[in-house]
Amino acid sequence: QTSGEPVKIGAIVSVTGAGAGLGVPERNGLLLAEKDINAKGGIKGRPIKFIVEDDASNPDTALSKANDLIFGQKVQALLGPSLTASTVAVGGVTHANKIPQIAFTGIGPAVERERKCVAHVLPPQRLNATALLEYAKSIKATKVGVLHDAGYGNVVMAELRPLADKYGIKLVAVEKFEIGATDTTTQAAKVKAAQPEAVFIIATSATPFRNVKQIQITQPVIAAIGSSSYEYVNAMGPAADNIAIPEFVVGEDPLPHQKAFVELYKQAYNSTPKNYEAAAWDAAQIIAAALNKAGADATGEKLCEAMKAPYSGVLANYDFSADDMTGIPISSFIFSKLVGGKYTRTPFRVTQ
Amino acid sequence: MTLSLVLQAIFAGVTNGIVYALVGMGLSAIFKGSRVINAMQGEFAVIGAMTTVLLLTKTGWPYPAAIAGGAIAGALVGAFIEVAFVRYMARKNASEDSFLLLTIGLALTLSASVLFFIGRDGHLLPPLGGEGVLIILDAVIQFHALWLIAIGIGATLALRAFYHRTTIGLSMMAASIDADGAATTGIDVGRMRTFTFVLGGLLGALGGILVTPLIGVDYQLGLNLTLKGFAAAVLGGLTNPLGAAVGGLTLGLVESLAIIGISSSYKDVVAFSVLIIIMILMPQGILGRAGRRGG
Amino acid sequence: MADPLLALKEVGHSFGGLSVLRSVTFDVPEGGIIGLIGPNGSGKTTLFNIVTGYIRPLAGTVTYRGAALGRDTIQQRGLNGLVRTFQTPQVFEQMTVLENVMVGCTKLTRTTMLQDLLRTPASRGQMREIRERAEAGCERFGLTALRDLPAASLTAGQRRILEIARAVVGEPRLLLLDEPSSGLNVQEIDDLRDWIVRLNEEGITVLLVSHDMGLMTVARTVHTLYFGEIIASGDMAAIQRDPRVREVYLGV
Amino acid sequence: MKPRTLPWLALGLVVWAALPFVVPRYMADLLVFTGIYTVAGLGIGLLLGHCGIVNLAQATFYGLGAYASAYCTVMMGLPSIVGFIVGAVISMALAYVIGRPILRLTGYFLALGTLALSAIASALFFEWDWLTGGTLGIGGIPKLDLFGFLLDRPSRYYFFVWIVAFACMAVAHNLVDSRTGLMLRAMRDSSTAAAALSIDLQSLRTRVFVVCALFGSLAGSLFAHHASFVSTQSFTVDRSISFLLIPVIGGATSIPGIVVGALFVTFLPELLSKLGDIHQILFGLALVAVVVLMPEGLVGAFGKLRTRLAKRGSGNG
Amino acid sequence: MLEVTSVSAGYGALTVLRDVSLKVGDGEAVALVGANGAGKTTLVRTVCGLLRARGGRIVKNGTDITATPAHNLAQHGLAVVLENRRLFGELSVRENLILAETVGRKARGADMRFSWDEVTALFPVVKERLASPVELLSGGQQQMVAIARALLLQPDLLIMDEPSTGLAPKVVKDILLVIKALRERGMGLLLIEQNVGIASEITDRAYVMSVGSIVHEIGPGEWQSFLTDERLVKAYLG
Ligand SMILES: Nc1ncnc2c1ncn2[C@@H]1O[C@H](COP(=O)(O)OP(=O)(O)OP(=O)(O)O)[C@@H](O)[C@H]1O
Ligand SMILES: Nc1ncnc2c1ncn2[C@@H]1O[C@H](COP(=O)(O)OP(=O)(O)OP(=O)(O)O)[C@@H](O)[C@H]1O
Ligand SMILES: [Mg+2]
Ligand SMILES: [Mg+2]
Repeated sequence: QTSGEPVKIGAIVSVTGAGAGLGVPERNGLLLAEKDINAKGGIKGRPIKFIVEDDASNPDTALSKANDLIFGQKVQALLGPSLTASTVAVGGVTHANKIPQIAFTGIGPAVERERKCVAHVLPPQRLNATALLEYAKSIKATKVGVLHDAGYGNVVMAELRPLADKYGIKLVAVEKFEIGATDTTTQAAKVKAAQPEAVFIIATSATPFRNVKQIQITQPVIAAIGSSSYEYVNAMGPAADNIAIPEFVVGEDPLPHQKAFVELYKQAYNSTPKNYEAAAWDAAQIIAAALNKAGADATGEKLCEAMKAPYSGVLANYDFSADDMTGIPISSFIFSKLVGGKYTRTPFRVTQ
Repeated sequence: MTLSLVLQAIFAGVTNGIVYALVGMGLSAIFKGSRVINAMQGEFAVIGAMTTVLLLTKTGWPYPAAIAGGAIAGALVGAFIEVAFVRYMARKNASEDSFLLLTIGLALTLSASVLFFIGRDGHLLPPLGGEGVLIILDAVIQFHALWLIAIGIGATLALRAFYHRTTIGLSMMAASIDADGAATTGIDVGRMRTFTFVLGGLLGALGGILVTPLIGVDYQLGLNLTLKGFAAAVLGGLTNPLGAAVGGLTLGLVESLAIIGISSSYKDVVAFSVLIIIMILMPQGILGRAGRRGG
Repeated sequence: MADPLLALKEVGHSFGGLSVLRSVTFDVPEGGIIGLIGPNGSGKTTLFNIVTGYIRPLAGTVTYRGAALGRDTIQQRGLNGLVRTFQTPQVFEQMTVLENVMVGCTKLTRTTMLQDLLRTPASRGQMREIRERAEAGCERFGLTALRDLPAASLTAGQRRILEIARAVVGEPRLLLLDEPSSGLNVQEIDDLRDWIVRLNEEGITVLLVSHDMGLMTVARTVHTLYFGEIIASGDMAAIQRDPRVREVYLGV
Repeated sequence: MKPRTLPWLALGLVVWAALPFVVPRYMADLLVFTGIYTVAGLGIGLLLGHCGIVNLAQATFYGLGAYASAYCTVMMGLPSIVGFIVGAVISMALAYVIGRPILRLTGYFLALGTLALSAIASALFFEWDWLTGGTLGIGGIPKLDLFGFLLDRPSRYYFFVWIVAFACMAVAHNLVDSRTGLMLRAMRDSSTAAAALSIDLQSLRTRVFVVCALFGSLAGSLFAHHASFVSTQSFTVDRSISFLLIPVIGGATSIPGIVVGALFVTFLPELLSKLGDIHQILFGLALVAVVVLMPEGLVGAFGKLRTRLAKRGSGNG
Repeated sequence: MLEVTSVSAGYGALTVLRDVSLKVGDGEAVALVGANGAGKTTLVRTVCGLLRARGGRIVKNGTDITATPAHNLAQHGLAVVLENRRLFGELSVRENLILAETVGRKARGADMRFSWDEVTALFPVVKERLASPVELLSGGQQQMVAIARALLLQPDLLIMDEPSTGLAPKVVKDILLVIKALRERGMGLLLIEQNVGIASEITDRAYVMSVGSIVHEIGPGEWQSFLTDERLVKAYLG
């Protein structure tokens, strides 16, 4: 029921390389949304078309792809990339050329705050850190050990340290390992030796989870959202047990407003979606909504203006006029738990 | 720093060291038999482990049969690479750099193929000796790691004996040291090189299968293992399987002791600095031997 | 009497228990041609390696131009005029013959890396000078026809000559030749003989190792090394009469 | 010879000058990257082709240059040129200090030494996030401003990058062609004989390593001002490995070969990515194809083809 | 026994050998002499299969071995001592020899011409240094190992490319004696030698090679007259 010239939207995701764990689900979410938007009439009757490119998890490539999409393919807006570094890199081009961008990451370094047209559909790391601490508080853990990687983990840690004091939580051991490490038992042993009451694991791999169980840490483990995916759970094997995760989507037990999306996704892909699928879906819907509001041929600036409004998405409630370019409230988090390798949703929520 | 922490670090160091050593041994075997630095040695591990995983989950073969299947897959890929590429390039007198580029290219291809055809999931294999652990002074080591250590030591000794006690082992070394000399001594240089790659593939695949219960396998594992295996092999002297074992253990122990001794943030900095210092002090590798200087 | 150019005193060396040189003492007078013979494995090449700095002797001293060589590096010795050839010719295989000889001249000139990077006139001038000297060197040793061939394609004999040419263009004071005649035919050995004599007349002192008794007759004094010890010294005629030398080396 | 090459040179110059305007912008962007990689690759090519040294640490110097530019301009608000100079000085000093001990090693031991160096640097880039911004990186690096002319578009920056690249190529060419170059190649072919001819291996290698670091650092600074953003991901061991590919693909002893290698690693993945997820497999296979079909690198193969054609031509004529 | 018929060979675009023919009869010792770069080594490499012949035929004991790969030539009773020895430097002396012995045993079965003990007895140094890596030996010692290795291949025809290189006169003499002894046991010999003195001492006939072709033949009993003829020596070997 759509016709005419498609409205072209560029998307950059990491389908290969270290970020493939993010990029592949994001691409799935995007393509699903494309179908959904077009089925619902597209952009004022015109079809929407996502041109999805792979940046191979490399910021330099992301930059080239952005240049291609914007100046070669003349896209109206850009979605992605999947990784923070690439987002910051691409933001330089979109910001300078006034192209609206919705990144599948949380806001990064200070420059990004000036880029008022680069929205983010995932929470800033400060919020992720807060969610971890909220959960620790809820189980009355005051001494916490941390195991984190040098990339994602480092960034969250930087936010977590000052916040922990406010929550009256003492970080008794903070151990780091390099990205892609195949063994972190020694770090885990150091955490264990500090006798924490709970352990945070902030990583994008299954290794630390396995190691923590291997050396028989029995305290509750709380994982950051980055390691919440079915691939990692598979790779954890029997270690995927008794791990709490502050996140947004539990496909096995979705919140009411997530049900429709989860069903649609299951039908299309025969698997259960998680956070990144939902984030990409939301980003697609947001840009479509903005286009519908401002008109398919609106300039970048107009489109930006149209985007800057509260939006209730599958993942969370956003408000892109917020200072952190995402506006996700802590109350959007849900807390899941891995039990015997399966996700379950806990009743715990944080109210503002 | 408690005793149990130190012990735990040593356990981890030895386990990781054996992992590095297994990969390093394959690397040094291939170097010994062909003078090629095999930048895809880690991919052999991925091939072996992935094949075993697939055989186990998709066909329901019994575990030992799946392991054998994985090892054979590694050997076959090794043979294929020699016959399809290395042989042809050797005939054209290709330089060391181009062999390095070849194996880097193959490593990229294989890792991308695993991602493309099998997917990005990590997989585990059942540990030998079950999920059990040994606990000494609060430090934990898995039964599988003990198996791994035993097999690693056994493989080192077997490989050493193979190279110096069997004619075929000697011939493989001879063929790579001086091809013309070997050919005129009745050694089929081409066939020896094929054997070398079969052996390298076999060792790599077995290594991969053995480490998977501990560290899991996914498409990205290869490069990581190759780098560590390369470090182990070179540190030990490059042409000596025993050297790779010593190199691997040194590296593994330095890494884990750096974590408890200094700080996990500076683990790589410390470990690689120590590695550089060892090499400067022993420029032929730990078990290497200096050649004749001068004329 | 003037100081000898090179003096070895009680030089001893062993490799992991295998004693190769034992208390070797002899002089190489300035302007002389000294020969060194001995059975295979008697330590001649090892002695060369010690003199040129590839190996540190475990005992004894080597004095060159009146000063102990001690811890001088191979390069310092080379700059002081000690130049050697190798028993197995070591040519720069991927370079042409001319370039090989040019390398032999590099030590005569000095440029800084910065000059070379910027191709200053000084750098270009030196390169020209090196090339001219090398061309003259090729000419002198009959290599002009092979000039632009990669050294890898040279035959055993050609490599030998190239190596000598490369050593000589560097204006050595003491030239150490390790079996320069092997791989050469009678005619070429004759040429080699002439070159050695000519070079010597030009003021180059020569220390020569060879198993070719014909060539060895150029030497004024010959020392015979046997299991790391000098068992006989003298002119070639005397050496050839020496019963021990006849027994252990000449085999007659 | 000379008069005949002149028209070709002029034609090349015209094509070079017109290129960024006739190709689409993203290709101009890739051409800028090609120039940057050429500069970085030149250093590795010098070491590999002329000294036989496998340098797996170039990403370190590339990173130093990039971070120096980023830090000086963004954090300290200094003019861009300061970043270039600071990066170069630090890189060269580091190369000198580290190079002296490490370059005593030979062959694969040296390769491992440089690999270790790269790993150490990469770990420190992550760790010292007060300086480098860690994973998040440093953004907002200003575009270069050349006497009031803002190089804010790939088609403008292209000229600056390539003029730097050509200057570096000229310098590298000078070096190869000089007495130093002669000594380098001698050392590569036989260090034993080179030592006998009074070539000071140690200091020569160190100095070339320093030049290589300088090129790496320059490339890094150029990159920082182009991407306007630097983060640890760009300076990992993987990057060192991919830098090494540049001279090997093109032909390590040839300077034009470096450009060809840089074109290969910038354009091929881009072109292949149009074919979908399979592109990484294809890139790997392309590398394999290059070595198997052209073991002397692309330029070597081209040279061979030319002599063959020339021979056929003269045979017919 | 060995018959080389109008063989040509070369490297790349360069043709070195043109139409070379020669013959070594059963148990005969033949020398091949010629100036530097004449192509002697090239001929050796072609005969023993390291270089492909571009034309012509090589027949050994009635079998055409022109295209036989080098590693199969031991089966045909051919062994060669290559220029520059081509030993396995990192392997010990014993390992170098064992490899040849195994192959020789396979080729000849129980009927070995040269036993391990005989061969090692021939070169006392070899026996003393069995465990030492070959690359640590002196040049001359290595040459002895190379000859020992070739003998252990149990050849009926031995090709030697300048075997006297770097050997002390006494050893050369010893080796000449050995070769004479071997000949008495029926081994043929093709000797490439610069030193015509040595060549004339143990061979019956010789071919003189110049710029890739056989230009002169020295028949049985003609060595003396050749060597004394200054003009001939100059023309062919200068
Ligand atoms: N690096 C080394 N390690 C062990 N042994 C060595 C080493 N270098 C030399 N040798 C031994 O020292 C002895 C002397 O060797 P050298 O090369 O000096 O002999 P040479 O007199 O030059 O003999 P030739 O005439 O055969 O060249 C030999 O027995 C050799 O095996
Ligand atoms: N690998 C090679 N590539 C190109 N040309 C070569 C190669 N090897 C030898 N040649 C050339 O072939 C010719 C014959 O060489 P060959 O080695 O057969 O001579 P030779 O008679 O053995 O000399 P010598 O007595 O010095 O050993 C020479 O002109 C040489 O330059
Ligand atoms: Mg010697
Ligand atoms: Mg020869």
